[in-house]
Amino acid sequence: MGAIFTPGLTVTEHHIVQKDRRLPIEGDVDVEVGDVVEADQVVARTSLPGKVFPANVANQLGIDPGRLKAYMTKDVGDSVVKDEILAETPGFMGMFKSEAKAIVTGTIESISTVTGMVILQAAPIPVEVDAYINGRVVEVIPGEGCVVQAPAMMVQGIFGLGGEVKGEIANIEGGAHEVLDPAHLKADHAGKIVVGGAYITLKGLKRAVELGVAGIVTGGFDYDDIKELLGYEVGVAITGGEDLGLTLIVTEGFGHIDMAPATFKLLQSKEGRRASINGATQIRAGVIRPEVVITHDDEEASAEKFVPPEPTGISVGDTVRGIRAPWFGKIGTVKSLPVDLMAMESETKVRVLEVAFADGHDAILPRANVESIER
Amino acid sequence: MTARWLTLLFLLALASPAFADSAPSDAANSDDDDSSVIGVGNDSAGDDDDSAAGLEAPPGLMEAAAVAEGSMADVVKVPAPTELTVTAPKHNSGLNLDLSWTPHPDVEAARFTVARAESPDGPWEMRVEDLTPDITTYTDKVAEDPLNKGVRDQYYYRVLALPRGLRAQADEANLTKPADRFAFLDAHANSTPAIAGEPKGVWLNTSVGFLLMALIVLTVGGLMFWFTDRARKGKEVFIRRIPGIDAIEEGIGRATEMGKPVLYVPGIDELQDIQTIASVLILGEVSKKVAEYQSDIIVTCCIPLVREVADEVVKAGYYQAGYPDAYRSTNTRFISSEQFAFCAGTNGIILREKPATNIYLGRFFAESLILAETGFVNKSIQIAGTAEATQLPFFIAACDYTLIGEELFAVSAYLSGDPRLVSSLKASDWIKVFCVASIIVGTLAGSFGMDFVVQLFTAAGH
Amino acid sequence: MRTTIPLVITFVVGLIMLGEAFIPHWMYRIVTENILEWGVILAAAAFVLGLINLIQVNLPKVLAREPEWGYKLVMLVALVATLVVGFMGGGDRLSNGQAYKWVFDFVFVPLNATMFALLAFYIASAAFRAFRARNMEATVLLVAAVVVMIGRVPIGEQISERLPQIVNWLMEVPNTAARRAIFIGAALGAVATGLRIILGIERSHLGGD
Amino acid sequence: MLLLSAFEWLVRFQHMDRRWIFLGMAIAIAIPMLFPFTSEFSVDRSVKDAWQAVEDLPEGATVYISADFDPGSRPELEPYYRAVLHQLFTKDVKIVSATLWPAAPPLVFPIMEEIAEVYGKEYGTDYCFLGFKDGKELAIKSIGENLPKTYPVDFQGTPIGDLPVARGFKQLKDFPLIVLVSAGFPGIKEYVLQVQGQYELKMVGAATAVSGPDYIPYYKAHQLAGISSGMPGSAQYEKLVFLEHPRENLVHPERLLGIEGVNVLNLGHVFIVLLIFLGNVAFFTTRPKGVE
Amino acid sequence: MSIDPSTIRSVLATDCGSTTTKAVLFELTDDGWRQTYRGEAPTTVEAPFEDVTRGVLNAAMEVQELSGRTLVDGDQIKTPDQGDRDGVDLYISTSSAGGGLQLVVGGVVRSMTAESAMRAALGAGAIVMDTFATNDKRKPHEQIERIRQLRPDMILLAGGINGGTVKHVVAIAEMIAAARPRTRLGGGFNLPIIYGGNSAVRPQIEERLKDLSDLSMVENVRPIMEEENLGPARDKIHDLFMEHVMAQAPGYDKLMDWADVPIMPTPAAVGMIIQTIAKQRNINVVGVDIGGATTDVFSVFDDAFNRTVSANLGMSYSISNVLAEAGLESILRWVPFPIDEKGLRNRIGNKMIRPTTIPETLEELQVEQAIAREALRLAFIQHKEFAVALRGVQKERTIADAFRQSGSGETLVKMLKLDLIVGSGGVLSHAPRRVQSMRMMIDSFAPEGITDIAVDSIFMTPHLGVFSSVHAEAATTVFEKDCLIYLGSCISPAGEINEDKPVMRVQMKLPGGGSMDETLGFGELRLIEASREDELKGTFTPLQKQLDLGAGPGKPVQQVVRGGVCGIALDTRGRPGVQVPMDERRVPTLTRWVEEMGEYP
Repeated sequence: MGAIFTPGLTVTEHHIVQKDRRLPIEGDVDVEVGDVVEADQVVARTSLPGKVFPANVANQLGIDPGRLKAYMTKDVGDSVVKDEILAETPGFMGMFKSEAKAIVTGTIESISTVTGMVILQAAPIPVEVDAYINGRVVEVIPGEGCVVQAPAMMVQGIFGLGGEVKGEIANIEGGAHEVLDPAHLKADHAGKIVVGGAYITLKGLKRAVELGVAGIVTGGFDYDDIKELLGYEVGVAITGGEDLGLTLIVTEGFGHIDMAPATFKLLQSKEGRRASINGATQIRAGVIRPEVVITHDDEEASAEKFVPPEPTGISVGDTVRGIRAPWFGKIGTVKSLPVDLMAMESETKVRVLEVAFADGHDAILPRANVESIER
Repeated sequence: MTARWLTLLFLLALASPAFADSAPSDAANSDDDDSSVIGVGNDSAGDDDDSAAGLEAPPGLMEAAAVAEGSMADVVKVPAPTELTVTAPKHNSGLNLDLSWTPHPDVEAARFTVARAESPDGPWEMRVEDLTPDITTYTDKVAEDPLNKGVRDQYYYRVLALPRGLRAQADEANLTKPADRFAFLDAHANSTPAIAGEPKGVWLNTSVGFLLMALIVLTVGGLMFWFTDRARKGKEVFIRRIPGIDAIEEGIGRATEMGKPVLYVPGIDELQDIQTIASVLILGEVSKKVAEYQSDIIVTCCIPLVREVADEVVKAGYYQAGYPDAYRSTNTRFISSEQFAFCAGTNGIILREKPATNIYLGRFFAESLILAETGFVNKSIQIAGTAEATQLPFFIAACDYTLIGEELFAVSAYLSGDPRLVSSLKASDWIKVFCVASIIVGTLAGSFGMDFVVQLFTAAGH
Repeated sequence: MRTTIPLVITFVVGLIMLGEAFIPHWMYRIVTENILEWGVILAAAAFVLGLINLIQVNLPKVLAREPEWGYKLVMLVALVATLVVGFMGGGDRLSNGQAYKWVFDFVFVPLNATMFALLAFYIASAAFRAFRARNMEATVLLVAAVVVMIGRVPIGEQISERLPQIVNWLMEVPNTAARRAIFIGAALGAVATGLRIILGIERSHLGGD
Repeated sequence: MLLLSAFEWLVRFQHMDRRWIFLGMAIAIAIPMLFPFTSEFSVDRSVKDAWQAVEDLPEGATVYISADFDPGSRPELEPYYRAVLHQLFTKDVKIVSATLWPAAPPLVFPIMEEIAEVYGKEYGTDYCFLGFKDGKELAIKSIGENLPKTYPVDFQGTPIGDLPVARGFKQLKDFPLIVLVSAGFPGIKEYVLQVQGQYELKMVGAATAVSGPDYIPYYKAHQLAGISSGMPGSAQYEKLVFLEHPRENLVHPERLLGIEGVNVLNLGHVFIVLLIFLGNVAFFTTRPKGVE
Repeated sequence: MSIDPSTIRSVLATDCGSTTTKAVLFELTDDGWRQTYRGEAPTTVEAPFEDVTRGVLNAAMEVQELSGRTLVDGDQIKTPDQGDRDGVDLYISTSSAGGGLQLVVGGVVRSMTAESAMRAALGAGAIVMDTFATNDKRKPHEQIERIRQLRPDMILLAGGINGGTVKHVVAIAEMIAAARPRTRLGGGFNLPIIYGGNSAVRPQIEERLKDLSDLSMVENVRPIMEEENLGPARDKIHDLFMEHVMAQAPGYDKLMDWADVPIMPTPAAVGMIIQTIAKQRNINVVGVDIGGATTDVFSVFDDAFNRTVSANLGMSYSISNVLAEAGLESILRWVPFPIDEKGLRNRIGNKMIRPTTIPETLEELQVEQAIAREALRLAFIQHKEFAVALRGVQKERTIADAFRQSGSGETLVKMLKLDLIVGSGGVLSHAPRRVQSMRMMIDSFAPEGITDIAVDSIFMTPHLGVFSSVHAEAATTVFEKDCLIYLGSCISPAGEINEDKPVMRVQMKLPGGGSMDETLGFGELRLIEASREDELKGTFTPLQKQLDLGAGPGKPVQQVVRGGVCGIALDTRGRPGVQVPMDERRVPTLTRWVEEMGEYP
């Protein structure tokens, strides 16, 4: 076997990006195959069922649940307004009358003669899904959503926090090894996506939130800071829903690591361009990595659904990055792919590859400990 | 294991005869040793005033006495007692005076009568007519209705030595009115001179024993605050797990699964009994849990007032749990204030409504086993708790879990999980340590003849 | 507010009653006696509430012919009957021939005695079930129990002259010791419970906070 | 096969229907009632002390009796109550009595009346019954402090001042001896706690077998001059009053219920002990290995 | 489908995990049943392949290449065995791909019927996403919101004993109905709901849930308070797993077609083999499978089987969660060298985001194994808390209980009664030195008394589990011969140790004739080399009277002990948890233990 399957990150100027835009539940799709869509354009919409409010009406009336139906003034499916009377007992000569009122505005979902519960459902909550990127609709999944495709610059990060945002790319001064601290952030960064450096300090991040920065893309930050920021530890790398105030994308990993030069260069060149970024990360089978997408709006987007080639794995000559100590973050090219298992310092026997690192060193390391950088 | 045997040994030590006999024995004698003596009658004065006192009786009474005079032939006066003292008890309400006298050595079996007057000249009022010769002290209450009638600064007392047969003659003469009677008796008996006594009300009891008691109360309170404060600061308070208390929640769960109610019996004593109070407190927590499980709780009460309070507590529990609508007033029931009728009624509920869990917490008597056995037959989980030592064996034999003595008072703290309550348990634990230490010290001191230590504690008991 | 007022009342009254132990003066006593008297009156008044509760619980069930309503009916009839009989006869109620005495002698006495007598049977069955020498402590308890049971009745004395003495020792030494331990613990628990209520730390009865 | 069935029988025995036990108990109790026999027993020190305290009373003294029992505890306490009444009346001691148990009056007063009649004693002058007072501990406190205020009238409504026997007694302290016949709460314990210590009263009592052990500490601490507990105590008291030290004016009752009862108790106890023994034998021969 | 075990000579078993598909070949050789070859390939459930069978075929191809036996025939597994190493007689498989079987359970009381339902679900190999109960402290509307979010594969609803509560069960059913839950994988299917509660409530349940879901009824999981009846619910979950969950995952229809017996959820298969071994040898067993995302613990104590899934304790995806739950301090106590704390956190974080990496340096390995200890320890604690006796049971008390009224819900996992611990999962099965696995298990499980320790050599317990359902005898033979590698036994006294006094005296024959008689103090860890074949007679005496080696406190134990590939470990480092000094003595102490065991180079 000449190639190995190793997870890689896409960092490329030219990529055909496909985005699934799906509703959480069934709804209406507003677009058709072939439509050209803008990033902010709504492509599908639906209503989530409203919150449900159960109330024990039988107990409120002080009656046996079995007789509840007899006293209900409303039936299943009726809509009620808050404080409207749902049920009442006739009482005795005007006394001992009791009644139960609706606690929310909504419709009656069910009436139980066993538990005495009346379940009210509040008004539905509308949900809309936008196109996220500028592009063309290449597929419609009826009732669920569509696939938007566009040629674009694509940079995948390794870990992110926060969801989808869109904004202009703003680079900070200094190179790929710059530490992003509050001093780098300016008021006009508000609403933008700030790219920079090897590491962002907690203070820097807090400052960015204060300023209203939309997103940050950087090399690394401290694992400890997550807890500081969110109030809880992220024990399992499934993110995207954090309420952080901005979206953070880390391209290299935890700790102080320079952003890979290629990544840095690519983003640097996009100053002022509008990007769509998403911090959602899911490191499980079916991995999702955070991403920065800048569509090439001047290019003609194909209406044909692009079928990506099967991953080929790493071959000799590919650029790879070490992803575990002692080669963490170092970049080199694959020199050879020995077949035999080899014992590492830890005595673990693994498949290895030989890498010529950029600084001139050659090393043999486990194949699992590199990732290919796709260009 | 070791701890258990140590406890046993300790208990044995506790029961050792030395301790048993020395502890609260009749050592109260020392209490009034240095009491201020207000008036002391001496022998000679007594003799002198003997007849004078009698003669000075008001004229009206003299007439009454004269009526009975006719049949007075063979009554021979006996000498009056000597050394009458009238003192205000040391730490007193200000309404009592202690009288003490010595019977005259020449007479053997005289009966004594005590009389009181507001001035040395009378009018005299008979306080007690017939005291047997072995009684030589008397505590008089100087005023029945002090608020309206007031208390005087001084009262005068005389003690009469009645000759044998005098009372019978008074009876024969049909002297039923106390004033007439006294006039008659006074006329035919020797009396001590009038001795004055000043009742002295005290606002603060400063005897050693009471100070000790106050100290204990203050220490418990202080420790409680200290531990509470620690709890507030986040210091974890470790408390031994009591399975019986954990079982309460389990029992509620069982009842829920079985679709049956929980039965709660808060004992059969009055509301003011501390066990009933503790039980009602627990009921609050239990009903909260029951409400959380959306189950039912039946409370049966033997005392109407307890029912009223229990009902409120259950209602509050449901309210707290957020299910005020699930509360039903008719589930808190007064059965009967007659012990066994109550017992039979509760048994009826056990057999008919088949509660899955029976909780008996509070003060129980003979009905304990009858309830618990009926519950056992009904296959209920039963949790009992009482500080009534006589009923503990029955509960232990027939119930799944039994809370012994003080555990009962810890339950509400456990169930609520409130750190402030839990920390108060810690406080009473420390007092217990103090008690154990005092017992050991007391026992040792008693064994080596150092009585003052024992007396210190005896005083506290009175 | 809902809990504050009761807490204040509890604190004030509790403190006053606690003070009784330390302040002997009669003027103070008048205050505490009055409070106690209110308590007694309250308790007596609650009997009326108890009666109402009894009727509230039972009468609707009889009227609605709920399952086992017969028992409730018997209860209600007995309640009314006893009440009527109790008012009859005045001070002479206790004399033979009076209805109240009759009810007492021929209804109450046998019923009450029966309930109490049940104990003998229940003790037998509970003892049979519970007394198993499954471990060291249980064995000690079991032996002690048997000795006391036999030693307390004449047969014990016929078995051995020493038995009653052993029983007396058991009752007076280990038994008393254990009881004292329970007393002391319970008394402290009672003090702590009392203080908790007075100080407002305990408020389960008010529905917590 | 036989062994197996024996094993099974033992297993079943451990979980037998408790009604069999009830039946056995009933038989054990019925035998001595149907075929009375006598058995020898000696008198405990505490019972003797209780008896002695009454004996020591001077002639003509007045005692206070609190008769706090109900029909349930009647078998245990009535023999004592009767015996002590016999003892008091033969000694010409007068009696003021009352009760804190609502169910007691119809029970205790007729007995007192009956025995008084035997000795020709008169209500009001030789004995009186003040009736029931509610309030439990509070009532005891109140009696201790002021008897006439607590009981302004007797059970029939006669003012206490019109009862010569009670005349002149203001407090419990005025009585040379207090006799408590107590089936539980309120009873001996409450009397000791509420008034004994405070007034240094001399008290003797009779308690049920269940609560008897509760009062041993008081007896040991001399807070109770003597105590008779349960049926055996009653029987021993009867023995002292009627058999060992009969006063010449004693009128022997037809039956001595305590002494009869103790025989019932005899067999009852033996039955329970037998049950426990058999239960353990069955348990240990059938328990699976490894079970504690 | 009935298969005659005697006709089978070769079996191909695959386990489709969430990342890799492992194929194992069992053959009837001259030496009896053996596991012969093994291969693996990435799982192909997700895009771009979206067909699980591709991964299966890739893995089978690897076995084919290694064994020379033809296994793949075009796009098919070749069955039956044509003879001459052509095809296999039986193809079987397990699966945990796509996150395994995810269930939501509901019951009335959390610690009673809800727990019984949970036990049934876990026993069936499911991951329980959430448990709903009347007393779970959530208001009904919160429960409804949560059910809407969860999207489980199915719901198991229990509650009430037979003839018990109606109200509560109906309330939960109504709540589920109001949530209108949907399946995880979408599609036009109704969510399968299994009702195993109070049988008297069936009509009401039907009325409320029938139209919304694919409702099936099973016998009550808790017919009376005193008993559980989990079998029917478990079987139903398996059936529905096949019918619904599997049928919807890409490629599974084909796989189901290939497989000769129903595909089992991986954990259910592991549970099966653990139960089989415990039953056959009449011992108490604890099994653990530590994976990347989850750690499964299985136990069989006195025939009571329990399984727990610690969903967020794993060595890669959830490694940061181990750090979060155990705390840095707890992990540090196993790291035998000084380490910068912030650096350690970042390292763990990086492992989380790059879960497939392999520790290359020794330090990395040591850190990883330190984390593994904590993951195992925490998972075992969770297991002990779950594997408890039934709650809510009336007890017949005797006076013997007066002094110790033991509460209910005591754990069934009694360490002193444990005979065998079996570890599996990458970090244990693939540790460079076996003794590392042994120490990890001793440290994390803290076995008491005398306990055998073994690992699954190459993670084939799932395969054997499903194989045992066809041919139990063959499966246990392979389990003993090829799967289970006995590392040795651990001898450790239970009870709190007085650190200043001698702890244990060991008098024992040594392999090769010699003997030892030594007294161990506190904090010692010794390894005596002995193989599984050595049967060494020994007397082990606890020297402090509270310490227990299995014969009761303070009593000596005379027993034959056996070693394994590592030997016999004598451990006096404290129980119930190993005590590690956290001051400057930490590194020297840990180094001493490492050297004594010969753990690291």
